[in-house]
Amino acid sequence: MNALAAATTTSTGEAFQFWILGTVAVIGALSTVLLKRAVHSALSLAGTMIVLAVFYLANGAYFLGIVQIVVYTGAIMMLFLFVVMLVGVTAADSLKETLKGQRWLALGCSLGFGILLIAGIGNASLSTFNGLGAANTAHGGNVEGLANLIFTKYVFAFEITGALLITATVGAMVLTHRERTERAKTQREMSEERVRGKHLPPLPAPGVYARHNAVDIPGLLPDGTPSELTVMQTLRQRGQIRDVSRQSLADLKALEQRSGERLGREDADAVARGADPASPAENSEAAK
Amino acid sequence: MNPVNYLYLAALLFAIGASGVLIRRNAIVVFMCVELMLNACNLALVTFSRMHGNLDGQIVAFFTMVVAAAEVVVGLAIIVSLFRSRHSASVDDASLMKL
Amino acid sequence: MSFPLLTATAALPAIGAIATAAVPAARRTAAKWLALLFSLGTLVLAAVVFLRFEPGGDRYQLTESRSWIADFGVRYELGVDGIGVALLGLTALLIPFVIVAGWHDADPLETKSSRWRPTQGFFALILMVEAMVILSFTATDVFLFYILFEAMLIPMYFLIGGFGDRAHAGSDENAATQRSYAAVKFLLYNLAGGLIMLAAVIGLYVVAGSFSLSEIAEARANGSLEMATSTERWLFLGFFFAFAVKAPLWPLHTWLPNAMGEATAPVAVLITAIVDKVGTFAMLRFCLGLFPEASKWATPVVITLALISIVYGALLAVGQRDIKRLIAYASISHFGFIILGIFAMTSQGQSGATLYMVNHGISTAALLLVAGFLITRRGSRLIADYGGVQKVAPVLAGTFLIGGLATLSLPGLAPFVSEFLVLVGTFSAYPVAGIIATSGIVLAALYVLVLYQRTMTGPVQESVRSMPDLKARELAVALPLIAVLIFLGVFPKPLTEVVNPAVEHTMSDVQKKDPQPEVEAAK
Amino acid sequence: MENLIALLVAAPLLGAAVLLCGGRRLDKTGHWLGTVLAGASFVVGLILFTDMLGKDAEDRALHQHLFSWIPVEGFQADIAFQLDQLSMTFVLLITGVGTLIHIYSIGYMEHDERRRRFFGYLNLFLAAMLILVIADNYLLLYVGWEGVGLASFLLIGFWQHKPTAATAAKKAFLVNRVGDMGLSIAIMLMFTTFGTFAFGPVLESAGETSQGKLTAIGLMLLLAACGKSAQVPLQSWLGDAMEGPTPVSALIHAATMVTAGVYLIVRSGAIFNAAPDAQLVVVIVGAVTLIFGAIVGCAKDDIKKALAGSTMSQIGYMILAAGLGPIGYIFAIMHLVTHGFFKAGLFLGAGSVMHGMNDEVDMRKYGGLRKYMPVTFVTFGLGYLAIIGFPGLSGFFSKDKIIEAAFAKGGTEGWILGSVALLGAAITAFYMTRVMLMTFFGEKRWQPDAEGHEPHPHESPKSMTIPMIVLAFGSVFAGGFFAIGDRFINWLEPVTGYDHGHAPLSAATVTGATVVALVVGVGIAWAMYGRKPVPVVAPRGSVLTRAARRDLLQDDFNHVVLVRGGEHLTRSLVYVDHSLVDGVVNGTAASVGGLSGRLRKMQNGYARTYAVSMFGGTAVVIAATLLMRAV
Repeated sequence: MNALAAATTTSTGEAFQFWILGTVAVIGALSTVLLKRAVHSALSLAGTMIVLAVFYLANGAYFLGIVQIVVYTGAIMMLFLFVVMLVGVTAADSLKETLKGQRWLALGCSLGFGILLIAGIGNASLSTFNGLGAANTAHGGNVEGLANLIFTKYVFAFEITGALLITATVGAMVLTHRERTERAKTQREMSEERVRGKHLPPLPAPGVYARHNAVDIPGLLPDGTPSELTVMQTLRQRGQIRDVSRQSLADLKALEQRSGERLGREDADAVARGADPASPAENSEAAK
Repeated sequence: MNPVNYLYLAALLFAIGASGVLIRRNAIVVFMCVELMLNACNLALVTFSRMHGNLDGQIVAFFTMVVAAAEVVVGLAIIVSLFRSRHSASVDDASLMKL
Repeated sequence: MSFPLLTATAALPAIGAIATAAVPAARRTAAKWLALLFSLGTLVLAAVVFLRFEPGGDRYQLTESRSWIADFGVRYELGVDGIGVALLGLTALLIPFVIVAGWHDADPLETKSSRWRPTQGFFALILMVEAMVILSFTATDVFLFYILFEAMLIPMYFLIGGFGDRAHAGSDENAATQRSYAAVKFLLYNLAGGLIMLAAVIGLYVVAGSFSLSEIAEARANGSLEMATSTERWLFLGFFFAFAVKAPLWPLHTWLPNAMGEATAPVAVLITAIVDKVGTFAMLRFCLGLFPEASKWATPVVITLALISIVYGALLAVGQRDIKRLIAYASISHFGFIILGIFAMTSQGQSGATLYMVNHGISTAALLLVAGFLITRRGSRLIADYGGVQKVAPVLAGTFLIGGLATLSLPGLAPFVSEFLVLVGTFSAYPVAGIIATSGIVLAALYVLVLYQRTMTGPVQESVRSMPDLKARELAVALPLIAVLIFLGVFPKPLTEVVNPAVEHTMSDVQKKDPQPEVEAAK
Repeated sequence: MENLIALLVAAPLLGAAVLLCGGRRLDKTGHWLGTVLAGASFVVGLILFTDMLGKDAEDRALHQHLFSWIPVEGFQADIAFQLDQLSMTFVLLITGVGTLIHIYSIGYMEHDERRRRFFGYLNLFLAAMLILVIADNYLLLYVGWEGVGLASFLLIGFWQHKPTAATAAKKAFLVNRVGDMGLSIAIMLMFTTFGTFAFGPVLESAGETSQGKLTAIGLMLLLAACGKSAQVPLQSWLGDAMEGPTPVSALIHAATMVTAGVYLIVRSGAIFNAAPDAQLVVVIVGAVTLIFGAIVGCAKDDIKKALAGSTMSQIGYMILAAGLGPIGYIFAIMHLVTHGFFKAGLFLGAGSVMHGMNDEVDMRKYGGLRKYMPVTFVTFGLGYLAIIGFPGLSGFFSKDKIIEAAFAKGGTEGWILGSVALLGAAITAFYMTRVMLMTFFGEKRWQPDAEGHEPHPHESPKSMTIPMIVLAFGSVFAGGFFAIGDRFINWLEPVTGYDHGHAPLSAATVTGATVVALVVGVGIAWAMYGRKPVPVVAPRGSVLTRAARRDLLQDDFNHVVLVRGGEHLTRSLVYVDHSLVDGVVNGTAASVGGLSGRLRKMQNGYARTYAVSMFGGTAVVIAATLLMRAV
């Protein structure tokens, strides 16, 4: 390979790797944005990040590549997943846009921005590159080279980063910490409360009077309305109660429709449209 | 192949992340998209580092990672506490910026 | 590099502001003493600056220069000329009096509320203003000056809007509405001026490629910088507009009476005696210094506006029913004199204008602070609510009278020296303008004496019968100011010595010479 | 010797400072301190005077340069004093009469709780007046000029609880300020013309500039003199100024301050000599005031206001003389000095009468007082004879000289001026006789005062009568002393110059005419007020009398034109400021507010909307940057 080629192109292997993994990264990014459920998004993002880690390695940033995997994919993404679980694994976005024109504006801006960036990069005269061989070996390796820079030229920034991290940690603790404003109840008090309260017998179990017996489906009261009491508190807070009352109504509607079809009624279509079974996402929103 | 392709990829990822921030309503996903944008920047920085032949770009990328980590910690804490008080992780629910 | 004296002078009150703000809520008195201590420390540093300044030396002295925003050539450049030294001294001198006079102005209304923090805030804001004003008098970088010019508005806004005069005729709610109206008006007027100035600042950078006064002057001198006539005029107008709002010049003056009327007396002093001086100071340094040709071009219009200010302000002062608004309009008249002196472009006019800035600061402070003591006692700002105070509180009336006499430029008191210099300077260049301006001295006598007569003399009104005379704290404010007024009226040499060389520089900036007397009299 | 000059000013200035700042501790002793310091100043004046007499006439002038006052490029104002014969005359008059009036005030103000302050003000006045007369440049003179104005303001309004006193004080200061404006314009003109305003250079080179400039300077100086010396058209304040305590009227508004205008014109003689037009205006003003004041003096029933009219008229004589140029300067000053004696004496006498009559000022409620106040009667009587120009007394010599000088002006002018002066002498005799008759002769017309106290006229204490006696001596002998052997002319000639003029009439003829005028005036007065009883309530009188009672309607004119007009002007300006100037601003604010009310709807509170706009903005900025690069 002559000198010019070394300064303008990379090895074919890297090119091959780039085109394959690049595609994967873009797909991962797209699915992060487009998938309904947060968990799926998180997993696609993790994929993209791993791909990026590989790219770092390919670019000679060995340290960063490893850090990317360990810190980002390992720690940060786990944190994301953890929070997703806390908030509700099944809590899925409706992809229905509520703000008028937001989606088109957003897409337009992003596209325009991307095109601008790409045009800018294309315009810049970046045809040659130096490669990191010399820089990486100057101090005996990539890690040593980085360390050399961090502890000399960038030592201030590094120190400040430390302060930032500590502040962030404390901040997170403060934000999530809940002050206990009253004395914790003793077991005795709780039992007394229980006896004096409205529900002397144990709370009804979920799903008992409903057609499902899943934990997130409330029991139905005699008049057909759901009773939130039957669902455990955590789920209630997350808003993950599935309201079967509407589902049963929908079933009823379906029944009517079918019988209507059989009887050949005129307005069957209208009835059917109005009684479209609600999606689970809407269910959860309605419960909030 | 010229490493400049990495830059195109970074721009693409950045744009995708940005659109995600603007479109998604779930705060957690919004956050993920922000991370995606940051990662795109990092990729660009690493590539620059290679093109210039020095390690400064990598250092900046490293700092970006640290800052991102701190941001995620605080951000997620905010989301959790927001969720606790409002029972929702939708960014549209916090529309208090209006007078 | 030697000790950064100017930075220290500005930094001390800034540190003081932070320290005062950090004092625990319950320890209000400690906060006040702390603020006073810092302001006195600043006064000491200002005195050192004054003594270290050599009148015959370089134009800008005690200079400091550090790179700040290198990409745009913005530098942290400080330096004082004689004009800056005089005004720096004025600022440092007045702030301790402002603090002592406002000792109880921000106290909680209920004696027992221990969580009351605004007291600390009041004094911290005053010190903050002092720091910014000092920096703006010493900045020799246009951008740095601009930043300070604008930043000053923030603490002033809170001082006006947050700490109103408790002596208000209407209900509390009404007072709050008027106060916030006044504060917003102040802010909007000055922001509008500042915005236009920003455009001119950017324009200047585009044209001159630098923000540094000395660099631009050098470039002009060696001919490497040539501004097109129209460019120079536009830039001049941009700067002048901002300063004319601040100064304030007719017809951009209407914010001042509102702001001064609604603010407490010490804050009103801060506005008119100190902060507004930045406007006139900047006219002298930036308008004349950077755009001499455009300044000469605009002179007829500016002088006309200044004359209108003088007569109009005085006439409106006569028509006021509110003591503080009266003083505000009187100040508008006086600012007319200052601007007249600056744009007369004679040595006497400009020396006079500089002295006028200092003297007007001191005399207005004396009058306004004593008026503030009076208003606090009676709880009303209306002239009609007073009468015969002289009988029950002779010392108060006496100090008020001396403040008033200073305002009407009685010979023997400091303002006379400056007013006469301005008049002579104007007259020698523009005789008609000089004569019109001289009519201001009659009108000044009218509004001051009418105010004095209606409030202090005549039969004792029932509402003032039990009014106490000045207390020790109030005397500590009034007497030193009066002493300074008399001293500078009889022996203004320490000031003129410092100011004269600076004026010569300005005169050479605008390439003007004093008109020669018709007869070279035998000396 | 030069170093003593500053001491002249320093002594009363110190007194003023101590008395005004000293507080209640000095209430018991303050008046003595004030009097002693005034006396000290007089003693210093005497020492300087004897020293001066010992020198040749040409180098009698002393200079003292204290320090440079306002040093500014091309502008030099110094605190420097000059004591020549003219200044010396004034110094002695001011400190001498001033000391006497200090002594008088000890008795007169005995029952006033603010006596210490009164003496402080008196000392302040002395200091300012001395600065005025010994200044060596116009700017320092201006300091004294305004200083006496201030002292006058404080003293007229001394009884501040009386609204009339406060108003009169304000009026005096304001009218004086109009005059001051003239003085400052004159100084500015001098500066632009001569480049300085020190007496020496200005007066020496007065002839080197154009007539127009000099006329302008002269007219402006005259305006200043009109304000201070209560000459038409700025005379209106003097009558009201009588609201002040009587010693003040005697010292300030009769003997010293009001004559400052005469001093100014005589001092600036070189300018006026070179500007005949200005001189003509000066004599016109003098002549008009002479008659004006005399007419007003005839109609007033208030004893002090009658005397104030007389003062105005007598100063009119002096201004007239000063306007005649070198013919009259010396006589103007001579009349000034003799007038200082007899008018101060008359005022002190009036004060003594009021002191005995429960502060009653209406002469119609006096009558027959000669038996009850013999000393006052005699001293007042001597002052009376002096002012009407009874042969042999002070007024005779000085006034006669002025009338002679007026004729000596020559031409038609001389005849007119001389006749006016003669007419004035007749009217003077009339109104002074009227005062004398109404106060000391005829039957008692006393009335109980507002609280129902019957007056018990009695002679005043020694501290009051002694100054009156001293002044009476001056009224009798000063004129003769000055006139015999041309002592006064020789004394002042080196400073002011002297010219005999071309008298169309012999001195004896003029003297005869003066005596005739005097007899006619006295005779008419006797016919009107001596032969028949004076009514207690003033008769309605003729149109002229009624107008004269109202100061010839000058105040009404001022009120209608200046006060009312000014009020309307300020009121409409306040309206303009509020609705027009401020209205434009508020209108702009309102329209911006309306616009933002619309725009506000874009702010829906959703973070994502804001994010889009931020992002879009970034994109635009980048696009702009790229475009700029590309171009």
